[in-house]
Amino acid sequence: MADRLRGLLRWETALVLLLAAVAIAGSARTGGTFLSGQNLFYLGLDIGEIALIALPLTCVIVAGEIDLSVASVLGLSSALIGTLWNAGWPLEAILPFVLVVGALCGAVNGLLVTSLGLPSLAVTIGTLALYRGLALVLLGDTAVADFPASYTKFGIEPVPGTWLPYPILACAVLAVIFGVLLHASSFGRATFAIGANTEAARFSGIRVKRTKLVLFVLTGAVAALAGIVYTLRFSSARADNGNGLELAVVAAVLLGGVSIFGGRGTLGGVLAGVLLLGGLRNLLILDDVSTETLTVVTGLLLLAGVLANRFLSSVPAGRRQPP
Amino acid sequence: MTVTAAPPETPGKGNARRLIDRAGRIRELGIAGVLVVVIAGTALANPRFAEPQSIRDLLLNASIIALLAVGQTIVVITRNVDLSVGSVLGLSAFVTADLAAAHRGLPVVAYLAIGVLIGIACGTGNGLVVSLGRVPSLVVTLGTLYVFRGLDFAFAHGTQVNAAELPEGLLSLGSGRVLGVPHLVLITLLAVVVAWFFLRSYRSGRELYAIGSQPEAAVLAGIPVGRRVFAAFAVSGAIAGLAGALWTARYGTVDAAAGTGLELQVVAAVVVGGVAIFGGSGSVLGAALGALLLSTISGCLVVLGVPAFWQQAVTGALLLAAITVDRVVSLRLARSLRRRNHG
Amino acid sequence: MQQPSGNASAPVVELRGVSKNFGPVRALSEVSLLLEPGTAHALLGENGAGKSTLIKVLAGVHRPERGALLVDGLPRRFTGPGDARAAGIAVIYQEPTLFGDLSVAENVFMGRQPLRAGRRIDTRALHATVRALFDRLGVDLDPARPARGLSIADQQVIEIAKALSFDARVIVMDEPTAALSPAETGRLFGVARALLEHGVAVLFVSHRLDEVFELCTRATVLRDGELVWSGALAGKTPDDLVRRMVGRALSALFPKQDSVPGETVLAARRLTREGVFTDVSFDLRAGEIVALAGLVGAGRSEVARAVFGIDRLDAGEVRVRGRPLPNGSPTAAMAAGIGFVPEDRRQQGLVMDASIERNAGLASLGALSRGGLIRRRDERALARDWAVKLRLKFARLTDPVGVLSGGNQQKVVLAKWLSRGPRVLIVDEPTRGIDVATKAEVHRLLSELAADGVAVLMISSELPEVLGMADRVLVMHEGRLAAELPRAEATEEAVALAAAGRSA
Amino acid sequence: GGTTKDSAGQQGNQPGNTAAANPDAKLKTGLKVTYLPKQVNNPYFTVVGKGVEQAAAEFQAAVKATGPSEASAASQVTYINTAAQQRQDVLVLAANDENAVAPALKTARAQGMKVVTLDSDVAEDARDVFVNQVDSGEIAVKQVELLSKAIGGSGEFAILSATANATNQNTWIDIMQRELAKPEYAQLKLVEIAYGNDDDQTSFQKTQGLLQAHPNLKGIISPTTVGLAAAARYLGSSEYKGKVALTGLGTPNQMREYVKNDTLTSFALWEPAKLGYLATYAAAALASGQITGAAGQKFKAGNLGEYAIGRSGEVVLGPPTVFTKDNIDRFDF
Ligand SMILES: Nc1ncnc2c1ncn2[C@@H]1O[C@H](COP(=O)(O)OP(=O)(O)OP(=O)(O)O)[C@@H](O)[C@H]1O
Ligand SMILES: Nc1ncnc2c1ncn2[C@@H]1O[C@H](COP(=O)(O)OP(=O)(O)OP(=O)(O)O)[C@@H](O)[C@H]1O
Ligand SMILES: [Mg+2]
Ligand SMILES: [Mg+2]
Repeated sequence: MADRLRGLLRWETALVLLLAAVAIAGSARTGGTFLSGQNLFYLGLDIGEIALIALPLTCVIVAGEIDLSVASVLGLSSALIGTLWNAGWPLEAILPFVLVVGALCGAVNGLLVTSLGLPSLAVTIGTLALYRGLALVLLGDTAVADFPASYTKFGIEPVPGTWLPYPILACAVLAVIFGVLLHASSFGRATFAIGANTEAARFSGIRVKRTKLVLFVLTGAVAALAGIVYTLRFSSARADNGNGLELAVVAAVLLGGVSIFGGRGTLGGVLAGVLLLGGLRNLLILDDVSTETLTVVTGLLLLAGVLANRFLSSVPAGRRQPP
Repeated sequence: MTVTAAPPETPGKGNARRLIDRAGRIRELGIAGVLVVVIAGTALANPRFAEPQSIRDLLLNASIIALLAVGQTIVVITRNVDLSVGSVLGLSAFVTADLAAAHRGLPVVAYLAIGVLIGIACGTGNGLVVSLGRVPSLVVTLGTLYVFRGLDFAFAHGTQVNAAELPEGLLSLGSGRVLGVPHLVLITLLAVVVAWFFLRSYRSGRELYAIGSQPEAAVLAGIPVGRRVFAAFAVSGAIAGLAGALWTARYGTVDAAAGTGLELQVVAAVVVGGVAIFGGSGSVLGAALGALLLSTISGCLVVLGVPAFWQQAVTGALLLAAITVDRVVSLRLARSLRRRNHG
Repeated sequence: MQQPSGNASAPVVELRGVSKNFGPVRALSEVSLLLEPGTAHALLGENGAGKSTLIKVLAGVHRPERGALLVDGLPRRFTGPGDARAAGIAVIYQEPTLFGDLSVAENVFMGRQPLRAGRRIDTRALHATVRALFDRLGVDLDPARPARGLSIADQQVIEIAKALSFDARVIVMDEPTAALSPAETGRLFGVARALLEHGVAVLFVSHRLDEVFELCTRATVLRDGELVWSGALAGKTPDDLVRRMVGRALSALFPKQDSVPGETVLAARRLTREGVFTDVSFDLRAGEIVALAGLVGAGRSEVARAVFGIDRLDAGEVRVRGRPLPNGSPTAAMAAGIGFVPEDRRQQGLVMDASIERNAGLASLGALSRGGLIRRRDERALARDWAVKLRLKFARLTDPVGVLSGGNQQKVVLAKWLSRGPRVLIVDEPTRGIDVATKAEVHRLLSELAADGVAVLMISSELPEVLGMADRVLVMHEGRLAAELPRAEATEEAVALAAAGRSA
Repeated sequence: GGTTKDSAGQQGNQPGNTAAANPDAKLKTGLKVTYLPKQVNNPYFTVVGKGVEQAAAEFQAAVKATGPSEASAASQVTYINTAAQQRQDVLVLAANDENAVAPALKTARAQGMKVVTLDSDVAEDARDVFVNQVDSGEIAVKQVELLSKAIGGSGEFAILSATANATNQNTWIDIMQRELAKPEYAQLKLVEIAYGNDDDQTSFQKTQGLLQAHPNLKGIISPTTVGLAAAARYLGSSEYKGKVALTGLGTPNQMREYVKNDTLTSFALWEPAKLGYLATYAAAALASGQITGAAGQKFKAGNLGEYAIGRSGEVVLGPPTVFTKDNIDRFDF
């Protein structure tokens, strides 16, 4: 019984309660607009890319690494779509190709981290510049916008009969896959062990390098997918798409209760974190709160989250072991 | 170790020891070497690059990032990180400019003091949350990155302070020089030397390394971990605040966006400078050199006529190359150390 | 602050009715303890009895919920390790806690480095002082080398040097000898006796009772956090103490069953890792326990790590049942049936934040999952079975292993590997920090495994363990195999000689 | 097969401005106006916003100034959607990306919102009217003329632009390059186009790089206020001061010092507040039914007088002002 109660006393629970509070306050303050189908559709579109990238990134952070290059991979895939489209490729070929390139970008990150043992923070700051740079090389200052409406209309139309945007649908499918992968599979067990104590994981016969490599590749591929979503829903392929998005994604993951040192976190918490950040932002904008306040609130939420997370967790101190 | 009461120093181990001692210096020398190669190579292609004005520009461009890298190093050594430096700089730059425009008559030191005080206030906030809340600094400073920038936005309210409004004294600090060396470069140099000396030769400096190397052991060793980490953040804040005031002096035109995104550049400089991102080792000298190297590289790319669209990609590739080479060298070193160990 | 104690036999430090709980766990309840100058006092108890907790109360790490701590007869409240140190109490913790990036000398004197003009650190004086300290311990360690990469034993030595450097009035040692070989232990005791003569009070924890009788004159026994006995050791036998610790008598300690060695399971040929070990060859046969003996730092752990694939070999080859193992792949070694209990449970053996059951199942992820998905019921069953077999003391299987006592943590590491049913089991100091009762249990297990045809390679610094358990003893000296002694020839003297590199 | 650029073909027909305009309709009061700059905290757009507010005050409209804190391509979409949900009557915006905001604008227009762009346009079918600060040709030609005069008609020069994607910058640069083909500029040679990203520090460093990369550089055109200020500051404090000419677009307040100390002799700009003022009047005229955005329609823009809508729904503010030492003290923005 006490066990049950203690189990409930978690950050994830607090997040869900906060979400509910935002929803109630939101519909009260905006006279229902906040929870209207149309607004939820916009909200879903707004958080789509962040939610997508947050899924694999959560796994990477749980494994004790980080990937700051995700937004650049998004930009690179956007630029690539534009370039290939201009070159006359059919979209049906471009999209899978872009996913492969995204996976390759992830593989480069992963190989630098695993085979050379470089810290991922440093590596992905480097590839953040590199991939964004390659995007600029590809597309320069031009924008490609003449994508067929059949491919771009999901940016303005929900799934028929609902208010669900298509990217959220994709995200939900991926969330189930990543949830099972992280929380129910032996791969996930290995991921947690690596994040909490890499050496012990290696001594347990876990293939540390391979696991990390797979996670980076997945992150790259999903970031490229987010790039596809971004490009098509705005119908605009540009090299600077998604600039600076990496901090927003990392913030959402951390708000979701994932330990930056690895070894702890849940995918559900992260999704709640994404929703909370996006929902609050949407609400504040709808409520005509100034951009300054919006920025401050985002930061304070992150601070409050990490502090609350610490005081709610019953795990003893001394878990500051880095990866 | 062996059990026999052997003489305290065997020649093989003395060797190994010297090797390690040198490893740190080798790293700094390595960066300095690369720097020389880069400059010399570029100067070959374009002789103008080696002229005093150009060298001065290189140093000047690096000085603010290098200054921030000094503060960042102090934090990173303790196994923490301060991502809010860009926002602190922005806030300090704008407030300093705003106050300077309103009170033009004060001595220049007063303007710098304003910047430093703002920085200390921000750094103290970071330090308090990190050390009292015992929460990861990356998350905390990612949060305050937004908070401080938001305050900056609120304070600036979409306006801008122009060079024409600023006192002459402040501006001449930004553009003036002593014996041909710009003031900003001198200030940065001073900060590097002081921090280097402190971290190397003082108990509290060594304690910062100890904390970063093994936080739990530091507690058991009786080190006031919370206080030291707090102080590290306060210093980093103060330095970022000073950098903000210098930013105002140098650029003259300041709006709320000053220093946006600088944090990643600073972290990159620190990493290239050989400071371990997970604490415990590295020097401010290396970090400052790292900053100089990165800004020199981007300067060179312009001079060498690398097309604008290629510059960022090349910078990224070079950054990766730098940390890779550093890693390979230190692996080699570790291996030769192991071999000598039993020699 | 430090007043000279007027009366030579008045207690320097006293605990009165101290209690400490960790959530529902009562680690200490109403424990009292007296430490007198010039007296070595042993603190005994099974794993998890509360010894380390008591020591951490003395050290100012834990604040007790009830009870008083008196220094020189005056009640004191320690708010942190610094206070205890200021009161003259130096502590050697059970788990070495070093700064890997800093030099050995700085590790010893962190925060107390000798200064010169301008309050700058005097590096030369620092190194000289540390070297003198090491000389006193008869240890050859370079004060200027970084602490990273030192073996557990060397780390322990640094911890000891640290405690000695304080000129403390009370030295508390929590299992300082667990990682040491007899020779080093002897030297440590020599130093300790000299300190005792100077009126220092010593509190000593060890699971090796012979050491207790060698050094100490008084003892306190804890069981489940309660004080069960305290008094003079004179006239007591080890069995008396064991009965008090365990609450029952114990039978023979080393019940090695005889078994007939079968075919060769693992063959190591000319293994070399430059600078660490050279040209090491040996065979392991089914049903055989082979001990790898040697002085600390001889390279035994390194050989084991390389065989298991943690480190890469520079030359040589390991074959399991005739099939060569790929170099540097623990996964392949495990697939070939090798299990490896590493020496450093905190860094290598366990994921401290993860629960007992997850740790126990960590090496068996494949067996515990179907179609890539973990079957939690199997995982829990595995952990529960082995917790019973190894007499693990725990509150819930979902608790993080980090809250277990040192010995109980070691049991979880054993469970993790034994549950895999390995064909070849390498154990590196398997009973380090394990109490007598459980040690017997572990030995029985190893011996049963051998009887079932498992080939066991046992690294141990405890000579009685080596002699009692091994069918064959390999002795290493400075990175080379110095001798191979069959059970009949393996005497204490022969092993010690070979280890010192003085015999054929 | 597959969906390729060719098979997709032309799409997005012009939603013709078919509704009839009533030039005599009264200007509505109490309109709800959203002003959406490229990014808030951009001083230039703050000044533009002043004009928006001034105009709005004149016909009792309620203005909401809002927007993203970073000028990225898609960051404005959220704000457009929000304005649509808040049932705002008109939206006055400066687009970060001409395409990314188009779908959202179309949705908003379908719900009855009038959209006026200023400074940077969007796809033509996504807005009603575009208020251009100057005629693109005119401002580009002007800058080339100023530069040519400053360096005596011959020599190498470079352009320091904003971001590589900035629509108006690229239009101007195109026109400048065409202008250079004329015989009178045969001696002028454009050696490089650099991008300072509308970031002060980057622009500063790019200026420096230009001077090192091109030893014979005689002049720089920076058609962006951030770039011009940064370039002036670099030149002013270097040994190139007075040797390398500078011109471009800048605000008098920022450039006053440099004009006075002879770092540069002249530069040009329109008055940003007037731009906001005109755009807001155009928006109100749309919302009141006075115009529909078709070419040739006319409306009265407060104290600026009457304006006519030109080709593809474009309204031009007027010729740029050239600032020199003599007249600069008459301006304060
Ligand atoms: N930080 C902690 N949180 C929760 N429980 C703890 C903590 N530290 C110790 N315990 C519990 O307190 C009890 C006593 O542990 P302690 O470490 O004092 O045992 P010990 O006598 O030193 O054993 P060993 O011989 O194995 O080292 C154990 O049950 C242990 O699980
Ligand atoms: N990573 C490392 N880098 C450098 N030296 C090392 C490293 N690991 C171990 N050593 C050294 O290699 C030698 C062999 O160590 P090893 O741990 O194998 O000894 P051992 O015989 O197993 O002793 P122990 O009883 O301590 O386990 C020691 O001198 C040790 O200091
Ligand atoms: Mg213990
Ligand atoms: Mg060993």
